[in-house]
Amino acid sequence: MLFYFFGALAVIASLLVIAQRNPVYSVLLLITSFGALSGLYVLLDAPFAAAIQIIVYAGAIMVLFLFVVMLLNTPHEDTDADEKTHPMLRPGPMRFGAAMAVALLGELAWALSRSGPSSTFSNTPVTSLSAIGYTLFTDYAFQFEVTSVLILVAMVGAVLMARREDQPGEKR
Amino acid sequence: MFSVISNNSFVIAQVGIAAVVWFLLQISAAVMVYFERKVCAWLQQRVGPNRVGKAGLLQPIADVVKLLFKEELRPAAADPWLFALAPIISATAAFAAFAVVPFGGSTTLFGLLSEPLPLHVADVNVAVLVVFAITSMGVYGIVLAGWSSNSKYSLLGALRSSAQMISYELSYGMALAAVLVLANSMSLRDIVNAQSGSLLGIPQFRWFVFLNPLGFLLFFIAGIAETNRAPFDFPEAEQELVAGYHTEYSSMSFGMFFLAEYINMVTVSAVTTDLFLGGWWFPGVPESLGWLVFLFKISVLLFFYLWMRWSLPRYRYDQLMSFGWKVMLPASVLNVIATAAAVLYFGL
Amino acid sequence: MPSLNDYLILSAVLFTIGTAGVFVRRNLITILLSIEIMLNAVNLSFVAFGRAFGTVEGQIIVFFVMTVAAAEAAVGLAIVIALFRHRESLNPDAFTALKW
Amino acid sequence: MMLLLIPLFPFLGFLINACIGKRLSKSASGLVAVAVMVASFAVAVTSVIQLAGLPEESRAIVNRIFTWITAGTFTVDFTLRLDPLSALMILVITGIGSLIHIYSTSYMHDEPDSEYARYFSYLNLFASFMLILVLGSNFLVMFVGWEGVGLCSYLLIGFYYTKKSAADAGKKAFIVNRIGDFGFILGVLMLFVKFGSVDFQEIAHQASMLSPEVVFGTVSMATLLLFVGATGKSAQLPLYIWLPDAMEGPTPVSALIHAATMVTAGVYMIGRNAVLFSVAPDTLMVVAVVGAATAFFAGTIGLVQNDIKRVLAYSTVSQLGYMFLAMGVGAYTAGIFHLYTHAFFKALLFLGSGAVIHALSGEQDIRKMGGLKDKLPITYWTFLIGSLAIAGVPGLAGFFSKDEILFKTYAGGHTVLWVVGMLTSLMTATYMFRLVFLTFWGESRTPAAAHAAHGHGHDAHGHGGHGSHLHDAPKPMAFALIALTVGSVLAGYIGLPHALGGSNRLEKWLEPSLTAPHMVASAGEATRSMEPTDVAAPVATEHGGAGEHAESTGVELGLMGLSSVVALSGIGIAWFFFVADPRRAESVAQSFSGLRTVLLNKYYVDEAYDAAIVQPLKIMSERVLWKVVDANGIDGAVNGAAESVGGLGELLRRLQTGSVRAYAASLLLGAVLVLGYYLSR
Repeated sequence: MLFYFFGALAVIASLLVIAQRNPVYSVLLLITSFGALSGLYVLLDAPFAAAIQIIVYAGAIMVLFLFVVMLLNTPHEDTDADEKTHPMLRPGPMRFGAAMAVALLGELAWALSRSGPSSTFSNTPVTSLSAIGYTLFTDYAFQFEVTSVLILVAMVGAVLMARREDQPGEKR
Repeated sequence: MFSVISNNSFVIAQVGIAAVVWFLLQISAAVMVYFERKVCAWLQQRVGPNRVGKAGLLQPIADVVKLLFKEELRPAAADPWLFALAPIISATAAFAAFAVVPFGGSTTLFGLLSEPLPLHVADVNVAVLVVFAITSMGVYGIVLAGWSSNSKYSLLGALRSSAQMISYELSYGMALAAVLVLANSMSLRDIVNAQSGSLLGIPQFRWFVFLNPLGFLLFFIAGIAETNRAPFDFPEAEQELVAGYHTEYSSMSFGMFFLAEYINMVTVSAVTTDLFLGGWWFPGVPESLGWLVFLFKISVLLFFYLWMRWSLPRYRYDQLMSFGWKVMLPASVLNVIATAAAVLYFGL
Repeated sequence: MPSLNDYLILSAVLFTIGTAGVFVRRNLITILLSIEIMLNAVNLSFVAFGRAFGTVEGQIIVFFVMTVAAAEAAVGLAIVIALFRHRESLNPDAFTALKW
Repeated sequence: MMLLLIPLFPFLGFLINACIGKRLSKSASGLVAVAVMVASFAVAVTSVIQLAGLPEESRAIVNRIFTWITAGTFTVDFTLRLDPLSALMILVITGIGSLIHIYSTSYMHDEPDSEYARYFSYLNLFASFMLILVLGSNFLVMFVGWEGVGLCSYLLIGFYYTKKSAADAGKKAFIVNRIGDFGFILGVLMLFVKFGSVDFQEIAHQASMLSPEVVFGTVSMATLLLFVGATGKSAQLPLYIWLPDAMEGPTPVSALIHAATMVTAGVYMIGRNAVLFSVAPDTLMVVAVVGAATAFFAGTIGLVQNDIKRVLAYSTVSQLGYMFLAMGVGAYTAGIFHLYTHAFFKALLFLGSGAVIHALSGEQDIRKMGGLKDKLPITYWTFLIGSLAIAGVPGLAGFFSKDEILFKTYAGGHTVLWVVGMLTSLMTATYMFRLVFLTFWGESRTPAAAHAAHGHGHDAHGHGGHGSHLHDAPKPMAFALIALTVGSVLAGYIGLPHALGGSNRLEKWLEPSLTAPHMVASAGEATRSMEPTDVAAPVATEHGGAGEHAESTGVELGLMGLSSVVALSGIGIAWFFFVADPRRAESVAQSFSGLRTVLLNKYYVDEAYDAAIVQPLKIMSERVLWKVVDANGIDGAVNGAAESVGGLGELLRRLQTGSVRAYAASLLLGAVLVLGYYLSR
């Protein structure tokens, strides 16, 4: 049913994201996985989350990524050609990190198994936007403002960093 | 959340409506093509298509046939998957957006149904957001088309259009927010019904275009930019980049972009109607005939589109951008604030 | 009807995929994408919890996470562009110099 | 707090001249310096008068300024104590000091403003430290002054620091003094170990309880070490070598520091601890012998020196030897008495020589002088009187003091030492008058050209400008000279011995300081404690009744006659050789050329020290300490530390790959471990 459909979609898409050598495909697959997630949000009676998932993530952030990919136009990431001589830069850490990731998965599964079986969602969902908005602008008003400041800072920083120097490539 | 009443006849009717809407949208594209050329001709003191059928009425069919029988070309360097995917995305987004747009009150189809059936494909309590989301998806079709066809014209066109769409999405959303404040809901149906009140003593005349004219203006302009129509048609600026993002496309895949463009126009017009022009409400017209009113209003807006395209010159790209960021966005933000203040003050 | 645990397991899987992606990819942009995957996995668990406890906080946290993610993406991509200007590469191992 | 003002005034002057002296005009800074000295003198006089008003048993003013050191039971107060002995000293220091300051104002007048201010700031600082030295009521306070004056003497000897010889002389003085000070501080420590205190009164009190050490013991060792310090400060054998070189400093400095005050610090120190030294006969013996030897030794060198100031310098050393001789034979009063008179006439002589040098714009070689008698009358007469005084001509200050020393020595049974003393006084008269005759008598041997030539580089700078016309001492100098002349004539009369119907008021005056404290009531005990040693006998006589005096009067008178005869004959010898017929001197010099060169080269002592100590030290420092210890040992340690840190950094650097994924991996590892920990418990 829908949950498993969306779940499978999300997992497969994500796997393909990191299995791709071509960043453009990665971005698109990630968008797919986001779509699946927003579907899951819908199933969780969180239409607002679903909507902004699409609007903000898929509609804005991912477009940004796609932009950068196209701008730099490096479709295929360089292969093992430039493995560094430095021991720490050999594929070792990658494998180690991957192993760690798997270990993390195992631990999370363990934790869930310890928490015992959980019931299906019984209590009434909160779908009304007004409720969310109300909480957001009363209890979390301060955090909201801080976030806005954060975004402003990020914007300035991004503009500053992406600005081309007078003579590009001069700093080597 | 899909408010579908589980009843066979209703299900059938619902599906029927969906099918009708889908069909009508395609027809509308054809009609739009015809009228585009006719209006263009009238504005240029010409006759326009008049050979195929009576007054060239069959011209769109001829066009479609031509498209269908053209050869499907794909550049060797193009990325096959994305090249194929791009037009589909565009078309899908265009069609999907209309799904949550109500286009009339409820009808019993002359007593065929036991209960009134609301005229829409699907009603979502966050319909506005859904429309917004889907239109924002539309950009991918363009971007991918431009990138996958691996041609500089296409890429430039794609980058331009996506940048343009993202920039104008902001003011688009802001103008929309003002309406949400007025209607105090995100469901398009609620919004429409919120405009059925009386204004200046005239019933069913409480349209937001009167309450919030600036919002309407902003929304309309942003909508034009969203649909990449003249004078903001940079993605396909013939004089600069052959045909923009669909330079490399031919035959039916090109037709899909073509389709998507016109359906987008229809969708935006429909949304504008719902948001500002009182939807299917018109003084003195019963709700049962609302869909006719709705059709009429959409047509008026669409005529505006054509009118502008053939009378206004294209902007320069930097002008477009600075206009979007330095005029539209501040104006729309101000509009939201002012509207909210007014709502609080007058208790509208 | 899926239970909370199902969502949590899904979230865990996605998170792990993201984590692994950070390590197995040799392309800065892909790594950023993997981080996005991780963020979304966490979002999913938040929403699921919110649904389970019948509170709005779940979605509100998602909202905040998204804003932060937007900021992160903007800055991260700006950095990527700047780096790419200096070395014609997106390989994180090409930027191991501790000072420029 | 009155006593505090005495050293405080000069210190104030030092501060003013040191801080804003550069911006002051010469007259201003000079005025400041003189003013503070005079003020200090005034305070000293008033406090001494106040002291004199006190009853003899408790004749002391004590000012405890603050608690300096507190360590467990051991506390040292910064205390100033005015008793008869220190009273005498402060009068000498502030009085003569003021005169010399006045003299300096015109003597140094050709210095640039900043140098002028620097000079006076040093001079004030010296006065301040010297006063602390004499007023200190315990060893530590005294040591502060002791070191301070050493510093000032270093600064002032090297005043013309651009001149290598001056700089070297300063260093030499400082280093040699350090050697002495080392002994001094060791002695102080030993005393502290022995008596558990560094306070003069306390030590004297406990020492008076002890019976004199017949065999060499702790007290003897401590006192001997103190005496080492004294030899350093007071230029006795074997540490006298710095004093002649100290003449590189400005002449007034030589007068104040290296004749009148600082060099007598050692004598004062022994006098201050008279009771203590009396308990250590062996040390006293050493002191006496060293003193006599120094006196004779320096005298012989003085005979042949040609630099006017060096002659005076050696005579100073010789006179200091006299003082130590006195101390050694237990004639503390006599020693102090000679110290006091010597301060006057030796300062006078130095200032006189300064006037001559001033007039001759820097000329110091007596072979280039002569015939100045008419040109510089004031200088001549004052200098002459000073010479008479030091030569011990009856009626003048030097006569009484020196004579008393010789008498006490003789009375003490030290015949050998007495003979040496006699010979020394003979030589004293001879070289002094050789100086007088060569400088002032005869025809002028001053090459007119020499003025400009020698004008620079010597301490009376820039007198070349004055051309060749000679001018007598300017008013301030003349004033100082005359005042000191009066002093050197009359100073002796406060210590007029009984033999001449005087009642040796000085002896009475000094008695409380030289005997054990709180013991005037039971003076008998103190006396008894000193009886067994013949050395202490004179001390005993000082306390004993007039009976002994009656017996010794005859002897004393005889000795007086003898010594005056010796003095006159010395003058005669000088006249015979240098006035009657200078060629005789030449011939003698020829016949004794070997001896003469030895004397001219001061017995090659400097060379000997250089060969025996300096060179080995240099070689040691260079070959071993520098090339081996420093280069390998210390540098090795330092570099080794640096390299080890660097190596460690190299290791840690392997972790700082700069590879984002490496960092992320470690991060993730941490996360996994923490999560695992919390799950597994």
